Amino acid sequence: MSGRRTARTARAEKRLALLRRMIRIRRFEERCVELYSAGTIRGFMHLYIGEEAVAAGIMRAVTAEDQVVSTYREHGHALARGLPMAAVLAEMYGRTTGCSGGRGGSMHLFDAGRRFYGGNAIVAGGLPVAVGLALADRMRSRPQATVCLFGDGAVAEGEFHECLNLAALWRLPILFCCENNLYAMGTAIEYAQAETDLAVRAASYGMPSWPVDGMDAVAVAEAAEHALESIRNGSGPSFLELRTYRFRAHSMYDPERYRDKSEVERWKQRDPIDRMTTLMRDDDELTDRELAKLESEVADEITEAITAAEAGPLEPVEDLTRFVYSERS
Amino acid sequence: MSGRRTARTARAEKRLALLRRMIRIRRFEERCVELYSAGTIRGFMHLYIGEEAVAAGIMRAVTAEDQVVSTYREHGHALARGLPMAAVLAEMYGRTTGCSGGRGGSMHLFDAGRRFYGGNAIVAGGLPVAVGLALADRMRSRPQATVCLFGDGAVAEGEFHECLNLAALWRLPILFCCENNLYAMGTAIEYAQAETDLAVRAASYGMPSWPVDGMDAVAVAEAAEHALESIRNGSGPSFLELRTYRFRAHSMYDPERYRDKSEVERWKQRDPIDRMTTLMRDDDELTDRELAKLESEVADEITEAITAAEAGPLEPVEDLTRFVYSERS
Amino acid sequence: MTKTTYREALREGIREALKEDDRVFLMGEDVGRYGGCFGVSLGLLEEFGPERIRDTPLSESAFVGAGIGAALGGMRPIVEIMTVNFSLLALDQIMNNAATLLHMSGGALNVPLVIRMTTGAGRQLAAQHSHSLEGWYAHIPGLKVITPATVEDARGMLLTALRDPDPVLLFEHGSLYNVPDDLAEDAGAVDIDHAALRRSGKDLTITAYGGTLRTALAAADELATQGVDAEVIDLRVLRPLDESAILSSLARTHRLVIVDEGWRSGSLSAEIAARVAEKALYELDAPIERVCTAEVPIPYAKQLEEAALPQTAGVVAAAKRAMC
Amino acid sequence: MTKTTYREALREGIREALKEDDRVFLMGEDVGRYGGCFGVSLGLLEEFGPERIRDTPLSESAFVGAGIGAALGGMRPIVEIMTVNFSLLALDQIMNNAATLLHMSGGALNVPLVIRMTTGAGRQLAAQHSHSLEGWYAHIPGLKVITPATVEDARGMLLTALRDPDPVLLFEHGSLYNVPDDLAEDAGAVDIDHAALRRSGKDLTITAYGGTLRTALAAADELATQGVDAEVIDLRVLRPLDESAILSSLARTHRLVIVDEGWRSGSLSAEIAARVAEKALYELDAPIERVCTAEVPIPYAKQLEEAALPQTAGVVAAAKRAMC
Ligand SMILES: Cc1ncc(C[n+]2csc(CCOP(=O)(O)OP(=O)(O)O)c2C)c(N)n1
Ligand SMILES: Cc1ncc(C[n+]2csc(CCOP(=O)(O)OP(=O)(O)O)c2C)c(N)n1
Ligand SMILES: [Mg+2]
Ligand SMILES: [Mg+2]
Repeated sequence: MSGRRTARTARAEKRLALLRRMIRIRRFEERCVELYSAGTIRGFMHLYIGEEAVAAGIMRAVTAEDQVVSTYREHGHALARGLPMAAVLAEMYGRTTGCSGGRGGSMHLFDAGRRFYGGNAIVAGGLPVAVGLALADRMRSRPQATVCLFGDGAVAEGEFHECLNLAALWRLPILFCCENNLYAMGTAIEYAQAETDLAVRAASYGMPSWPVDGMDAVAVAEAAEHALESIRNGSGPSFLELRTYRFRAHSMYDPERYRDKSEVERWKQRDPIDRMTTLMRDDDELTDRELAKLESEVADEITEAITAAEAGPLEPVEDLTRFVYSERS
Repeated sequence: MSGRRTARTARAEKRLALLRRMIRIRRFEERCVELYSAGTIRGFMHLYIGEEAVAAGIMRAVTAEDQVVSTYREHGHALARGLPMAAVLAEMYGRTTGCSGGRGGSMHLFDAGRRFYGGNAIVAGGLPVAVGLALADRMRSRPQATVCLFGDGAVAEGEFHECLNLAALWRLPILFCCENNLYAMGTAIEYAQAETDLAVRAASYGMPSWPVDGMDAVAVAEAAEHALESIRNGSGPSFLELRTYRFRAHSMYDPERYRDKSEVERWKQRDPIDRMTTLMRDDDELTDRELAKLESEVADEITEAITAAEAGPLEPVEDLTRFVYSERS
Repeated sequence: MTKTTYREALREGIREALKEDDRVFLMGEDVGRYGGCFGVSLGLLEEFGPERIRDTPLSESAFVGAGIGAALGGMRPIVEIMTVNFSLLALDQIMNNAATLLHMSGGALNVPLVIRMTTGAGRQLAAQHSHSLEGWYAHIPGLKVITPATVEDARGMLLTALRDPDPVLLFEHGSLYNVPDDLAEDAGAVDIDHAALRRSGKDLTITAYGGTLRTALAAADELATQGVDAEVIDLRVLRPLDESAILSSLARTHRLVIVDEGWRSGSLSAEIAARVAEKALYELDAPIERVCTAEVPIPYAKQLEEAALPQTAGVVAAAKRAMC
Repeated sequence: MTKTTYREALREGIREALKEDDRVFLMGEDVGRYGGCFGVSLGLLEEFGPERIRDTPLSESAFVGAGIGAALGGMRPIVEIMTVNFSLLALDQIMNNAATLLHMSGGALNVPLVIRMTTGAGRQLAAQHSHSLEGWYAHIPGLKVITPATVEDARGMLLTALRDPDPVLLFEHGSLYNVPDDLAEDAGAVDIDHAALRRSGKDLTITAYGGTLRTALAAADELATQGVDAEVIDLRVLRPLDESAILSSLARTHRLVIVDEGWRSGSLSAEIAARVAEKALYELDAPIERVCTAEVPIPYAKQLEEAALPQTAGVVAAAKRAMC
């Protein structure tokens, strides 16, 4: 009885943690849209809304020692990885208090301490770097893994192939996480990939590889935990195809001419946050009050992040040429 | 009876044609080695000796309208494609009578009229060009195909992946011919490819793909004929893995530290020329006299090619800057 | 005369090319269903269909190389690389194939290919999306490099480039797409061999191109109010460089300011200065001034990005130094 | 002092680095079992094993990027790209990652990576195997570019480069590998910040680097027989350029010949000329002379290749023009 109770509680806790992660990302980005419209955030900004289950699930499975390499659509990854919201937002404000000192912006979130290696804006450009991080771990016999996130579009790039081959050949501790949201900008996957079953593509390198429901945070977390376990056991790389969908435009400039509103609506039926709250409610794991509390905590966090970001200083232009080369002490 | 006789004759003729092609390549290159030692041929030179069955078989299957894109190890492809031996040799002498006007050398044989597009010295660099040639044919509804030859080493390059995907996605009329001689310079295939079964790799793009005994010219010709037929029927690209071996060093500079002499000797047991002559002799298709005649014809052709190459003029240095841009008429 | 944006002018140029020659087609990432990442090709898919307005996978090396192959196969491809930042992935095809095939084949194989790409910074896109590499590409023999700065050139350079038997790189500065200007109703092909004098002046020569032309012209206006009469040359073609246009202006003004959005060291500005130092040293009445991008990866923060890029004030200050 | 070839000197530098720091490893195509395409790493696999002398597949972008990642992960990788010609395939990783990560991350992520590659022409390897792009790479902020021209530098530059916190590109000229010279028994790390005066002279300054240093020195010898006393500066470091070494020599000689194996337009020679035209215009007693590679893809035929490349006679002729 109490065993079952504990299991239930553990499950509820896990779900709640995942839900919290997802809501933080969703609300944060909703606010970012406003800040972008107001001209406070500039440059390119790519929203993750709809895909939160992936970040929530994957980042649940990694340890603090693991490395994470991401793309330009990385607000969700960064927040779920534990980067302080204030540091992420300050970055988008271009303040020195930003996680990249204000030099990176939305597409280039970095946090060396939290082993979060970007924020890479060249499609597939992060993969070789991730392979190298994993290689360093292998050579130093360190137990950690590297998690590399990228989109379905990246799968067509030559670097994808070179990296999967290299990682498989050298049996490196790396988890390739392909966020397949069915589009690379305005190009649907069937116009970009001869083989649209991306797990099949990865399997051809001889690595374990499987599709996962990317709208289900628990499924994602479990798949990642499973994959990371085998990676840590020295079996070499794995590949997850996380089937998801972005509810918003590719970037703030995208008029979305390439897909039907109805398609988007259909996918919204599978909103990972709604799905999780429904599930938890059905299982008596979440009350309205608890949810409201969670939302209000997140709202507070966002308000504080904005206050902090606004207070962050702008870098003086005299510092422009700093960090082209390392400063010698 | 006479039907059978005809069949026998057709078979014998085909074999003889393939044998002639192979012997031309072999003897030509043997002479090239001497010319290289004498300093007459310079730069990088990559011998095809041992792999002749591939060129002989593939070039038998193509038509004059088909395009051929090759690598830096292309003497055999060029000769089998029908480039005059004198033009190939003059090129290696650096004469204006060379098939590239003396500007390309051994690695860059071109013949626009014979639709022979290099001679590409960047590994995998010819693949995108071949895809483009095939695309042009598709867009112009021309019936021909493009044959693209490359080594096992090229399979690891990103361009390989991008091109196979593009060709499969667009169902282009292209035949990818991977000459798997088990080594990329000094790197054996097992140190370079996570999946050493290269036909499996290609099949993952959803194109017909199979291994062929690359030491058997008839098998190569038949595989290529078969593949080209389906390509011409509009079924999109195919891939042949031609399993072969180079008997000589990678280039004239290679001390061959990376493989055992015994391995080379084992493969020499499968010499495609010996194999063909034995087969033909066993089937009463070739007499010693016929073979001697063939050899002496080839020897004459080489002698003539040398005479012609020596007579070819050197380009005056004043012409150096010609053909950086096209000359307008 | 009608008001036309740079974007529309480019689109009209492409449309005319597609209509005039059925060997022409446009290929690149998101050129079709999306309408082009900067909207240049919007509507062309509907008009010309998916064979001629061809969306590609994210495979810069393959589709640029396919453009080379298609050109060899008798087509007249326009390959769009979304931005110059991604062109690095295709550099091998550009330098080792497009630029060399003609020479390497002894004149047998020419490559009539146009590669369009967006270039430049100024929109807070940060280090990986803000390169200005057109001057760097101009280092490569066998290529032509053109940089339309006006709607007229946006409308007409592509047409001439497509008639060229050799590979042409066409750089569109990202900050220009929305800029409107007058365009003659009958605007068509324009030459791609010469620089253009955009403003006459007798005191000093300012050279600029692409995105910096406006900066140079604004600086010239500002200088005029201060009694300095600046001549502004729009280079238009970065390779082969129209050296005589620069030297003949300099022969009149004897002072030179070079504006270039490339990183200073080894930018096109260096080549211009070198040619002058070789061929017109005694024409110079003052040291050459260069106004270039600071030698840093372009930062996101607005004030830093502005400080990194050539600005009107910097050109004015350089011009005044040159007048001393 | 022992006679050592440039190749052996490089190998000894790599060996010492591998012995001194267990974070150092060498990775690239055929560095192990083959012994390095030019034999530089011969024997190192046997000594250090396949983990540290790591043969890679033909995947330039992936293994250069892996070098970046490994550097971030605490290693000190030496990545060998067989030749500069193939480095184009890795340019995105070099420019968009290696060169930018430090700045883009606000100083948080430095990339202590050394990339070695062979450069240059002169061995009839034709257009795709004869590039001299080191000066072109020197355009990129965030990189250091070094070009050992002597056995001492071949022995010692790598060691210093490996201690550098930032990415360093090291270019070895293909024509130097077999060249022997005296090397001190205790030769070790050398500085990678400064140019070196290889010959003092009072009449004129010749700058060169890497493969052209010998050409410049031969020209200086020849000039000496004709009564012209040339100073020869070996740039050694192309980025950041040791400008003061050039300017201070020029302040003595007032005449400048720049030798550069890059294609003339936009080569490093242009940058040197530009700096002089900006900062030392009034020091010049004659127009600057540049002796560069002709602007053509390098042809195979011997006489054409020779005509394309900087030769001693050309340097002598340029020097004599500068002396007029
Ligand atoms: C090499 C490269 N080419 C093109 C682009 C422009 N671009 C940015 S995002 C994107 C689509 C990428 O799609 P995908 O990998 O599926 O990721 P998603 O945006 O869907 O998350 C493109 C084409 C780029 N950044 N890098
Ligand atoms: C991109 C690139 N990297 C490296 C080289 C140097 N290189 C020339 S041939 C070769 C091996 C290629 O092997 P493979 O593709 O199997 O062809 P093979 O020589 O065996 O016919 C290498 C590494 C090159 N030419 N191009
Ligand atoms: Mg996607
Ligand atoms: Mg091979």
